[in-house]
Amino acid sequence: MELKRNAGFFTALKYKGQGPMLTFILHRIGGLGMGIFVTTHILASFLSGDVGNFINGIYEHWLFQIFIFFCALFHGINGLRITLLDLFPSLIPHQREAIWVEWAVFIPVFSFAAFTILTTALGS
Amino acid sequence: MEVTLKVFRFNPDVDKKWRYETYKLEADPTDRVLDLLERVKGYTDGSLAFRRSCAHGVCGSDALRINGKNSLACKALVRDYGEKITVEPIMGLKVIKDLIVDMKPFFDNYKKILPFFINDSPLPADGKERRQSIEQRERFDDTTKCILCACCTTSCPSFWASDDYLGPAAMVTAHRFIFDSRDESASERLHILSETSGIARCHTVFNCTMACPREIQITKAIGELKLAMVTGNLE
Amino acid sequence: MKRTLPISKRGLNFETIMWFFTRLSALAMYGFIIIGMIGALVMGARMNMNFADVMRWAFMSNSTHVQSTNIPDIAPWANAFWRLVASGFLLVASAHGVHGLVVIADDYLVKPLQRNVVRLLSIVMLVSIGLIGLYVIWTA
Amino acid sequence: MTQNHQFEVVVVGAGGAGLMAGLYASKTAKTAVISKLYPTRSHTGAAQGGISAALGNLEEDRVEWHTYDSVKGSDYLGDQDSIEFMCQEAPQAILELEHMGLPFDRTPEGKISQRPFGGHTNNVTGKPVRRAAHAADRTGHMILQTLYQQCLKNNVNFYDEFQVLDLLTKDGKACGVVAVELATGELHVFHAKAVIFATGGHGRMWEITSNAYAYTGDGAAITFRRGIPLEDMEFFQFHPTGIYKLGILITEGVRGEGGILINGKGERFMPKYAPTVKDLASRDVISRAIYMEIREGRGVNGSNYIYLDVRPEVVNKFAALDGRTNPDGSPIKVTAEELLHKLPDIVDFNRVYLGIDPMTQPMPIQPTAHYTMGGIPTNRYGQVVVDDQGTIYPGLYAAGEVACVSIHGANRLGTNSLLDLVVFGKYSGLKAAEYAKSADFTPLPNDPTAFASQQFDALRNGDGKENAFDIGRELKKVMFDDVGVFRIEEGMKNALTKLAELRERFKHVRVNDSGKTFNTELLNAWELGNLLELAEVVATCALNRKESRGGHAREDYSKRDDANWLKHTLITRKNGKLEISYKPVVITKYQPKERVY
Repeated sequence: MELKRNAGFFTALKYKGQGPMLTFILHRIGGLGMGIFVTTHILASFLSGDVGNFINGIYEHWLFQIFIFFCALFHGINGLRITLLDLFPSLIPHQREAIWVEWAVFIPVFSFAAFTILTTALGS
Repeated sequence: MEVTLKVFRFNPDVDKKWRYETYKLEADPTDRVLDLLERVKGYTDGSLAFRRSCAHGVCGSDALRINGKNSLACKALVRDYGEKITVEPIMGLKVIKDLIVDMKPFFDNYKKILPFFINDSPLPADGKERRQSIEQRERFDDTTKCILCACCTTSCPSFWASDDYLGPAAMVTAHRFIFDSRDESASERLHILSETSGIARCHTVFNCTMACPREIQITKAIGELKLAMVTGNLE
Repeated sequence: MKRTLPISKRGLNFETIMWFFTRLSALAMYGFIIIGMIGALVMGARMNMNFADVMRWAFMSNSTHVQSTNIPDIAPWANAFWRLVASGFLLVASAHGVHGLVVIADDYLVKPLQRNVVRLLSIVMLVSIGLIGLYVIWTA
Repeated sequence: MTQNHQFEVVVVGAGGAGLMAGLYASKTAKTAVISKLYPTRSHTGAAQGGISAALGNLEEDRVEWHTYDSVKGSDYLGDQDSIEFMCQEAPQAILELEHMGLPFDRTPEGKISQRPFGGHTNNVTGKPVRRAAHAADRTGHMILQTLYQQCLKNNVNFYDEFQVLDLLTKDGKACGVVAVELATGELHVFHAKAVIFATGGHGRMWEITSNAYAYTGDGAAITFRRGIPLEDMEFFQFHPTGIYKLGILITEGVRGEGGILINGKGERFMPKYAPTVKDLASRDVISRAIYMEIREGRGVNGSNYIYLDVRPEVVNKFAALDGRTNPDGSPIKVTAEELLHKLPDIVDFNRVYLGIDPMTQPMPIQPTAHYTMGGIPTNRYGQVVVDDQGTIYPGLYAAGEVACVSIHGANRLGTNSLLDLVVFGKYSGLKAAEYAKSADFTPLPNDPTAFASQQFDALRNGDGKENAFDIGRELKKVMFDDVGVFRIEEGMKNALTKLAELRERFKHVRVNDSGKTFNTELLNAWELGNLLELAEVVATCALNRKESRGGHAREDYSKRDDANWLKHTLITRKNGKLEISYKPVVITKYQPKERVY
């Protein structure tokens, strides 16, 4: 009998897809992360009271804030790259450069924000 | 130089589970990975199974995953991969034996897209060729290069998730016909592409473009198809 | 001869329209965020709020997001315009996000029944997020 | 377990000829196409330069000129009635391909573009003429894809990855084939009224070759074992420009676009050998010229290769020197960008395999085994003809490289191979279907799989003293050294001795893989058996022909000898011995004369 298939979830992650595949995975993580955040946030605001405060306590933790800022910023910048390439396919041959630009924008902005969040959280 | 070749092995007649086998052999930097496999098969273990035919990158038989990335074994030179080379079958298709996978889902997807020229209008009155300008011919030149090796489709996360997905190769073929000024079935093909297992499953991961041994700008072709579906512009 | 297909022949179905919507809504959200940031600065955020608060406001222009800051008068931040902006952002973002989840699910689920269940759930989800969100925005 | 199938027409091989035959046969008859590869892997896809026809899209051209060029190219050994037929059919065949959607390159008016090619001339001026219709440098790829697509459109039954092992005959009629399904190892019997062989050539028996691994002469060997003769097997084309050591083809289109051959001293040498058309002479002429240069010590760095130079400045310089012009009369001025556009794959091969850019460096090349001129004798309708009387073997057809019509005679003209498979693929398909409509099924012989199983058993039961891979390497080496571009009696006798030894050693080969699923070891060994069989045939025919003609160049008989040798060779095996007989060449309009370019 033939082997069923050899592309389970973790095998798939091992494929050497380089830059764009990484951004794809991070884009999904970012989107899912924001989805979880927004849902819990709305629930918290809606419920308020003890339950609401408990949930608030989770996402106001600095670790969660860094995570959610990562999600939003990366998803946003990467999404803009995808949108531009999709609407102007003639730019697609320059996709490698597009990814460099993306990281060049993302890394400083995120570092700065993460630094601010950390100093605020650990300083107080 | 001495090369350590690690090869995915699975023989359905004997094995229950797949394994890797390691071979050490002398190789020139300009040797193809295919040459190494041939030598292993010739001298060490004749039961090693893989497909190959033209051996210079135009027939598309020997699509394999080499050091983690899809490529044709006959276009992969030892000097580009170094002393440790891992060869595995392409992902997302059933492994029949060693490096040979079941290509049926791949070709089934290809056939779904009406992969043939359709023009039922009468021929030109003189019986000669249908005229086409140099620019019109150039429009779909890139996607005529496809050799159906499956490097692209089997590097696509959407295809790994489910082999119902048409896959990049089928879309490259769709592009080749949709943007051919002589073809008349663009609309039918766009409708096939618009199905849920169609072009919506492309998430611009670019694995296909980077795996393509013919250097087709696959993601660009797919992008043009997506835009054509919205704007209707086939120029 | 120009080759352009009429609308009915382009394969414009739910998938295609949502693909396009996802791109447009991404751009729209950038628009909302920029409007939110400029608005906040016009209303005096430069002196009374830190950057994180501005961002929080820009991502959702709900007055509860500025309550804890030094803004002296919260009224301009809670007028109908900003509530409309917030509502717009909410609807666009939730449609964008919920469809994103559907896209991920569609990658893995291929049976029509599975897909229909996911679509049904997504509509329930979208409606409930919308209703709850609108309730919070307009009552806060 | 053996499975049985019944079809009116069975096509063996799915390259250009097989697909064309399958496409046309399937229009009226129930047809199956059996192929050991997926059809799109066939070697037609490797053809680069173009397909010729006197369309005259860019300048004046005539069917008669094409005919004459082909006759002259064949060194007068081609059958002229068949050549006339093919050249007559050519323009229609190409238009038909265009109507099937083949994306030819275009002229500014939107017509099919054409380029010059070796041996194609204007018969009045003697200058090269633009006759090769092309799609960049991947014309064969486009033909293969287009035909496969059209077959899908017409719902042709494909049996992909089925290796045909044996031809079934009864009462002097073909009645089917036996094939093994690679994926399961099971034997299948295909019962048919008509069988078309379109399995390609046997170029894998030479060390340096442009041919695919699959090119092991299966069809010719199968029919030969069943007593069908082979024609003109001594004639094999060595293409002058293969990538050094690898043999990968550099299309003649490179020289069509103005590329120049340069020896180790940096000189252009072709004017010495072909004063008129120079670098666009026929393939055999150029291959020999390269060998002469190398032999006289003018190879690059004293080694056995020379340069093909297509750098734009070189192309422009020599175009001006030769006085070649564009169709409108303006001087030729090419840029790297234009060349890149016209020869993308060549640039790619050089980059991948040699790490050089042909736009800035010359390419190291050497002659490479390329095309089988001989094969299963047929008439112009693809019907197999078993003797010099034109006796047809009922139900058996052949087309493409495996067939010998004979169009190519002693040397094939560049681009005529693609034309051959399109034209004769089509007619064999039509004729086979027509025959199938008029004939009944011949009953299958008793135990149809016996001979095939016996061949496999022999490979499984050897004592394992010998290694098949080594035998294959030695075969290729001896064939390239002794039955290659230049041949001499002593060498060929040596080759025959060596081949006998190899055949003996082959009996000791044992296939270790005992599995059924994709037992490629078994199949490779079986293919090697075919090559050994045919190598002996080639060497025997070559030793027998005591003259030099086209692709068959002998040092001990360096002149063409029309008095004694203007005839086709037929070879069969009777009681284990090879027997040679002859068949006259059909000459209509063009009397043999000296061949100069």
